[in-house]
Amino acid sequence: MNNSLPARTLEVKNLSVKIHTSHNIIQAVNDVSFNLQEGKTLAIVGESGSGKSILCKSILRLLPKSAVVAKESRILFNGYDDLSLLSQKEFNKIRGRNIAMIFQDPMSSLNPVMKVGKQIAESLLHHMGMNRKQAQKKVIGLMKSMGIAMPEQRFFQYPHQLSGGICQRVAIAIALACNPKLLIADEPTTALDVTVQAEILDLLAFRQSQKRMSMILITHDLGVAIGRADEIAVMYAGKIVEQAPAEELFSNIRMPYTRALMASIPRLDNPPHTTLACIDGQPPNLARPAKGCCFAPRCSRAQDKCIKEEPLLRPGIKKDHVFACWYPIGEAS
Amino acid sequence: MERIRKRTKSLKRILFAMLVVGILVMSMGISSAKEGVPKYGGTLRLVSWGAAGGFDVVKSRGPFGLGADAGHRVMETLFDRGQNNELIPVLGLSATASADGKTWTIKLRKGVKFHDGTPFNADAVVFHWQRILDPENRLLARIMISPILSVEKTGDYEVQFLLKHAWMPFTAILASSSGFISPIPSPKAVKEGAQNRAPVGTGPFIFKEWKSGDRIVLTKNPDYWQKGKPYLDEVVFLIMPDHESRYNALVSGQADMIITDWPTHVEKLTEEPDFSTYIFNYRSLTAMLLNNTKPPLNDVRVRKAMALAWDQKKYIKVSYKNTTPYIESWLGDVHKSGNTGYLNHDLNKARALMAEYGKPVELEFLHTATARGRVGGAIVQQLMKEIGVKVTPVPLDFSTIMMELFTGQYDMTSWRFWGGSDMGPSSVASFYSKSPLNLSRYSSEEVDKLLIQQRQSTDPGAREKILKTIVQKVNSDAPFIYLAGFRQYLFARKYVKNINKPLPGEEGFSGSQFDMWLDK
Amino acid sequence: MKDMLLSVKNLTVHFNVGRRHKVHAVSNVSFQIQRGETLGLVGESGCGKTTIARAIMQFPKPTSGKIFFQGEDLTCVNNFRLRQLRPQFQMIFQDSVSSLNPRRKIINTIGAPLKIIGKAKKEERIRLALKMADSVGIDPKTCYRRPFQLSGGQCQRVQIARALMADPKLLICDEPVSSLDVSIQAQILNLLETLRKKHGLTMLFISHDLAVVKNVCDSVAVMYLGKLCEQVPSEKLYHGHCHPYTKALLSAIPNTKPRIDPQYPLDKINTGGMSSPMDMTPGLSKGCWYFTRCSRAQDLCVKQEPQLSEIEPGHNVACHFPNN
Amino acid sequence: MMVFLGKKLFRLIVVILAVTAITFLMVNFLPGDIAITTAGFGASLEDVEAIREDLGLNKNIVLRYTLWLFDAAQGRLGQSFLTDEPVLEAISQRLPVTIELMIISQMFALMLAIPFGIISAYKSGTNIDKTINTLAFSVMSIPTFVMALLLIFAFSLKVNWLPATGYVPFSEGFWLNIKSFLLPGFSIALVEWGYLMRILRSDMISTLQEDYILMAKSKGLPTVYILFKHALRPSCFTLITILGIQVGHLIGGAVIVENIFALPGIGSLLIAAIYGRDYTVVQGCILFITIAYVMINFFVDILYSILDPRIRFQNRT
Amino acid sequence: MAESFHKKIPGISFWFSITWIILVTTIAICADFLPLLEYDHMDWDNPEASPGTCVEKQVNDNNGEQIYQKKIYLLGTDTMGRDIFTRLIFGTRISLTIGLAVPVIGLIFGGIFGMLAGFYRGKIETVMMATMDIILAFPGIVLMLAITFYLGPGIKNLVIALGILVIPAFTRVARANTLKFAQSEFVQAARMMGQKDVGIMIFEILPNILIPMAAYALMLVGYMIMVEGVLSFLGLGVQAPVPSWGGMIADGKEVLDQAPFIALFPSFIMFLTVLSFNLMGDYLRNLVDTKEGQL
Repeated sequence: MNNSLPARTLEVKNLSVKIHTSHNIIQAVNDVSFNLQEGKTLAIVGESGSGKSILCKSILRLLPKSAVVAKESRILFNGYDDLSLLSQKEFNKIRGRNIAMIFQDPMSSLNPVMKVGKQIAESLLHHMGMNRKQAQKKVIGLMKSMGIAMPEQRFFQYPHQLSGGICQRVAIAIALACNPKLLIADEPTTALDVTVQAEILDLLAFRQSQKRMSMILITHDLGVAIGRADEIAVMYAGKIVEQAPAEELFSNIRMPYTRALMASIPRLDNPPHTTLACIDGQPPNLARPAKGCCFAPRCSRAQDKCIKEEPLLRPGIKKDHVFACWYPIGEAS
Repeated sequence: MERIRKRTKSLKRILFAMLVVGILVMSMGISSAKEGVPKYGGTLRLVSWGAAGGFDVVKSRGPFGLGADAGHRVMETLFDRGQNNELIPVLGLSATASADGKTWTIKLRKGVKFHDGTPFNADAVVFHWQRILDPENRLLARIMISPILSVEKTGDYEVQFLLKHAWMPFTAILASSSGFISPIPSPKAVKEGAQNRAPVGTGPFIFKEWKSGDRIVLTKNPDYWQKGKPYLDEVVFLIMPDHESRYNALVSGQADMIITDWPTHVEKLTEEPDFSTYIFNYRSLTAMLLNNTKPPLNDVRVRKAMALAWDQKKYIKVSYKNTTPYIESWLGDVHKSGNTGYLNHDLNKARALMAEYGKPVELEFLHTATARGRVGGAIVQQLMKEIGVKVTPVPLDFSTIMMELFTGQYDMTSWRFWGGSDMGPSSVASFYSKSPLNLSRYSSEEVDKLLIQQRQSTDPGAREKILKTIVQKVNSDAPFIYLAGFRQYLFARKYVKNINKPLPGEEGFSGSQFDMWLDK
Repeated sequence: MKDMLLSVKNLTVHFNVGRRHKVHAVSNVSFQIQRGETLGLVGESGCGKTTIARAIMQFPKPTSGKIFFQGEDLTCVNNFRLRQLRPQFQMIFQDSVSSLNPRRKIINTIGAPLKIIGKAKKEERIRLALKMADSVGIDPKTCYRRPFQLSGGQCQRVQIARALMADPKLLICDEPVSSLDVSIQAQILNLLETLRKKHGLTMLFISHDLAVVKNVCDSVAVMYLGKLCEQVPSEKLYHGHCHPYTKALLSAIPNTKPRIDPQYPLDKINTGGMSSPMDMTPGLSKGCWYFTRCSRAQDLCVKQEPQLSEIEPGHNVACHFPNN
Repeated sequence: MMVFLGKKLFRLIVVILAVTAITFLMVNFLPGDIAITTAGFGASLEDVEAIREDLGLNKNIVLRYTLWLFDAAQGRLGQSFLTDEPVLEAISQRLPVTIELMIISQMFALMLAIPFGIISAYKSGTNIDKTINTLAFSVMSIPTFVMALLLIFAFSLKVNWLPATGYVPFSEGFWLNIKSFLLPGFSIALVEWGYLMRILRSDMISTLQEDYILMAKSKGLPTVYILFKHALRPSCFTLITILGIQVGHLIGGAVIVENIFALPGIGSLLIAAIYGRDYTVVQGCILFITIAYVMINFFVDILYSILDPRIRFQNRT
Repeated sequence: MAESFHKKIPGISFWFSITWIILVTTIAICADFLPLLEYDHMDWDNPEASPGTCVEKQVNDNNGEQIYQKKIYLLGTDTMGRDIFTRLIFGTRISLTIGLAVPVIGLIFGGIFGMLAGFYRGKIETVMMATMDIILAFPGIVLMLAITFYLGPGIKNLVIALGILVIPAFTRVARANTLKFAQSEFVQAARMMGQKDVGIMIFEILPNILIPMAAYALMLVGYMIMVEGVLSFLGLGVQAPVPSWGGMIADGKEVLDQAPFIALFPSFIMFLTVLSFNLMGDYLRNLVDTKEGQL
């Protein structure tokens, strides 16, 4: 390894996931590769069904049984060469200890019949070899640092007694209990109110900078991604179609899909009754992948080549800005 | 449900108890072969059917199968029956009749104590009998002992019975092992009102506990007046209404001894070398009662035709696997010699009679809702179809059947006639036109006359002749149809020694004879 | 006098929780919607937006207050009249899939209002339903499927078609796009805009997303804990709002502002003191309910509840210290 | 909580009153009565009438029910018409048998149902799941009495490991007592476990789809730990409900098993009493069975709130 | 619920079940027209004949001439010499009648009660559920006995008694499902369009609760067939000599050692039928809730 390069926390290579339903096979994630450097945040942006959630769950082996990860997929994490080669037992040592995850709906991601304190303590008991007392002490400290008021009382409460925002803080406390190297946040704010969303994102950012933790932030909101991430990957139909540092992407969108997505967001500075620029048609059917570019049927810039040939990710003018488009914006078509 | 069938039996057993009268005919006797030296100790587990209804003769509404067996181990009668009619002294030492046969003097055994410590004497006997005879007490069986007028104490250990007229069955009543008329209970326990649930007597075993529907447990009486007896430490009477359970209990070793009449089990167990078999010949029979007063069964042709249509042999083969006797007379298989006038299976004759009658016949056959009841119903229906009688089997519970019988609304139903060592009183009960027990409501002046004749007769030979005449007459009138004879079997493990052989006409073990031991 | 299609006066809705507890889901809310106008209703979850929508639909009937629809008070009319009136005001639900009967074909769902009104025969119904389906962008093939075979966007179109079948004057949209993807959301919003113009609809548009509301509505009403804080014309929303809560909502919208300062102070993270309608006790309701979270709060705010008052035509604020 | 208890108590009383009243009415309208059953033959119609009077059967039915209720409230259930046995004593002898049978059978059923339910939910869709389910459906399709006969045939008559029939009281030895309940317990459990397992499986599968299971998994907890500590408790509510109903029914309805295995339980007592029109015993049994049923369901409700804090806290407000 | 209807492809067990159920039902309906022996005819000479026994017999025909009659006892004869095969086929009628009629009673009454209780809540629900509690608390066997004693034995009364006993369970299923749907948005939508309560129950709720209820009913069909067996075993079944599977098993259990086939054939047929209905019910239930563990 070249020492001058920053350390890579995670390297995903050629990850493909297929989901078997009773009558067809869905190519949920299609040949995705990316790197994540230590202390950095990668935002994965996409609409529902674009495979972003499946992608992250496959890193943590949280996929349903009907999902199959392709053999050639490689997930390289820190000291461990290839996560997919580990046995379930070995993998359990990494899960929760080195890689943690938080989920979209904080209310449903906490066990309703278990005290929240115990739920946080579980991973400490499991990974850090603490006893009950130590764990409880640590948990209360942890809860406090997550901005939960009165942690001593909250410790003994059940999730249904807490508000959504506090639940998500508990979930973050669970994830961060063992100081993981990588945090995967799967739409952590979608289910929350607008006012709370910002607070949660701020909290995550703060903890991340404190612990030099890497983070994968999954979101459908391009705005959030650009504000909160170092690097952004846009997914469409199971593929990464564009990837670039946040500022670069914001100022210089190359992929027509990304631009259309951006344009269809209602903006505060629009006048009332504005007709939004929208992407026509329906999202692609992943069970029957098209031959060419998957966005071609909905793309205003599409030409014959787009339908016939699949574009591969390629860098444009800037090396760290890659996109999968035959006729990107900003290039003569 | 198995239980109703047993209840049926149990209630019939009351009837039986009332009908028992004793001219002691040949008995199978106690086996003469010695079974070795008696061994002391051990618990005998005996399984039987039915429930017990209590041990107080007045309060209990009849001792049923198991209750009677258990009760007779606790309470003793004045006499036992021997093999040749003779009375064997138990609590009584001798019974002598006056010349006119109306007064009986009975000497009692001295030095016997009840289990509660009170002494057995003339007071105890008189107390018991006066209680029975007191009309206020409404003893259910009182009509059966109606010739007895009173009992009086004539000495500390002597009592006198006064009768209305000379009555042959009297000694049999004294030695009866059915019901609780003859066993003498402790007056103290009776007065305290405890007798019904916890009997106290003079017997070889002391009552320990009774769990209704489960078991009655008796333990050895160490102060029994017959020194050296009993051999067993404890007897457990287990109540199992289901014949399958009884069989399983014996085979799997839960019980040492069972009583059953279930043909498949009888077949299986008889072949097994591990068990000893004994037969209870009750001289009783199952019959199909026909309601003689209700059309069309009031027509003798229809009744006769149906009797002719009944194929007893086939029924015994199919339903009993030939484990029960074929009978031609309600006097039982013992009396079958000579012409009984039994209407043998003859379809042609039966059809002819039906043709003569000329009207379609449709009847309801009430049977208990049990496996055997169902089988009976199916067979009756099948056989009657042959002569064009349409029978609908109606499964009912016993209570309902009883009510139908009581009110005389039934067409036909199956019934068990209980035999006894003397069939005289049961004949009166079953065929006398005014008898409440004449369930088929049979009425014949000739038979009525003959019945009274036999009752007053004191000559056994002449009486036997009259009874046979009655049989012939009744058989030709067909007030009911003989379905089959009745027989029960006792199976015991081989280590149960010296099993008291049942006497004919008696139910269960007779009297105080219970001298078994275990040789394990 | 302007032509008010809907006029809500002093609307209050209480729910009983348990034996003694009451939740003041909506307290004393008044607003009006002119014919042809679209009013947006914004607020956090649990602030009573949906309850208002349902109260207007008389499901359940409000605890107190009056709702005038075309001059008729819906809270007073009898059930028969109410059923007669119902087709004229229709509602679109947030969860488009569950608002369609899963056992019924799309075509029948769209035609259902006609069946209930009992206007048209079956053939006629199908013809009209197909026509309506076409106008909301559902192809006829889809019409013979069942809801679970459709995507969320399509279901939302079906819902809109069904509501329009009754030929309503007023359309209440309860978060119609919040569960949809951005690209589909834009499609639906555009569709609603088109239909509004075509049918001359008056709309009450409920959303938690200020940006969406601003794009769709003529006027925006902001709610907090069952009360109206501010009602402001859309074009003034961004720059002309007065209530601190409106400001908080606007500032919470994630946008392209730079990353957070690593030295972010911990004590600022505090939603622990946030009030929920469940916590509101009658004693507290004396003052301003936003008091606990307000940066501008002063003694007066604790003592006295601010009333909604008009500061400009079409712009009402309920705050003692509005900015500007 | 007091309100909750009060409500439950009220309901309990209503159910008990209704059930006993219906029974009273029903048994009284059956053809045939205790007087005829007990009179026997040789009894005249006057005798029957006298017995009726003795037993108080001539009185108005409402009055009789009220009297019974009044006595029952004071713990006086009377005596059996047929055996003179005090009803309370008869029941107190039979009830332990039934309860022991119930406990043992349900224990077996749960011991089979819980592990299999969890495995089959965890492995849902696999061959293991299919095998377990086929097995469950197969045993569910065997009537209890056939199962009982098969078990007796196999374990008692062929190999003689266990007693075929009969009840050994506790006093005669703990092990002997337990042994006499093994076969009856199994014949109930074997038929029932499939049903319980299917219920647990179905709830467990939906629990396993919950996000908090994913969360637990993402913490790196071992699978077995997750299954038992996280998934089992929220999945067993239906199971407990069904178990409550089942147990309630077993108290009065294990007649077949009691019959085949000659267990002196309360079910067979009740049946015998109905056949004999032994009113006092019928009423006493029904009273106890109803109380037991209602109490069990009451405990199930309490169990709910122990297992599910959401219900617990809801009750408190 | 979504995607479920086209997701499930019926497996072998489904086809097995449906084939068996159709076969059994057809046989039950057509039993009279099939070339069978009489179900109540007793061949006295051949009780407990083993399966496949062939009997030739001299009988008088109507004209008094002697003819030879040939009979094959395909599955042997029972203890009374009746043809098991014929009895099995006729027994199908009883088992199916009870198995189907009882759940239908429960389905109709329980459905109505449960829907009303779940839809209106409040007092109606309290009263209805209390009534159901009473039925549930009532020992079923007592009701069975009372009805057979009072109304007399027979399949009709059996069906009535069992029907009453299964109503509470259906009421619960119906109520639980109604509760789920009564608050759902499509019901609200219908109401907001001006639909009346009755209309909502019939057009909106009923179609949705029908499948879970039918699934439960199918499960119950199997159970009821077993219950008929149990009752026959207790002697409360149909009148002799009408055959029913339960009665045949009860008859055959006595000779389990010597002639096991007498109890075995009806047991097996009952087993297959109950299993088929159970599997069908399960299949239907799966349509309602498709679930897959993700652990």
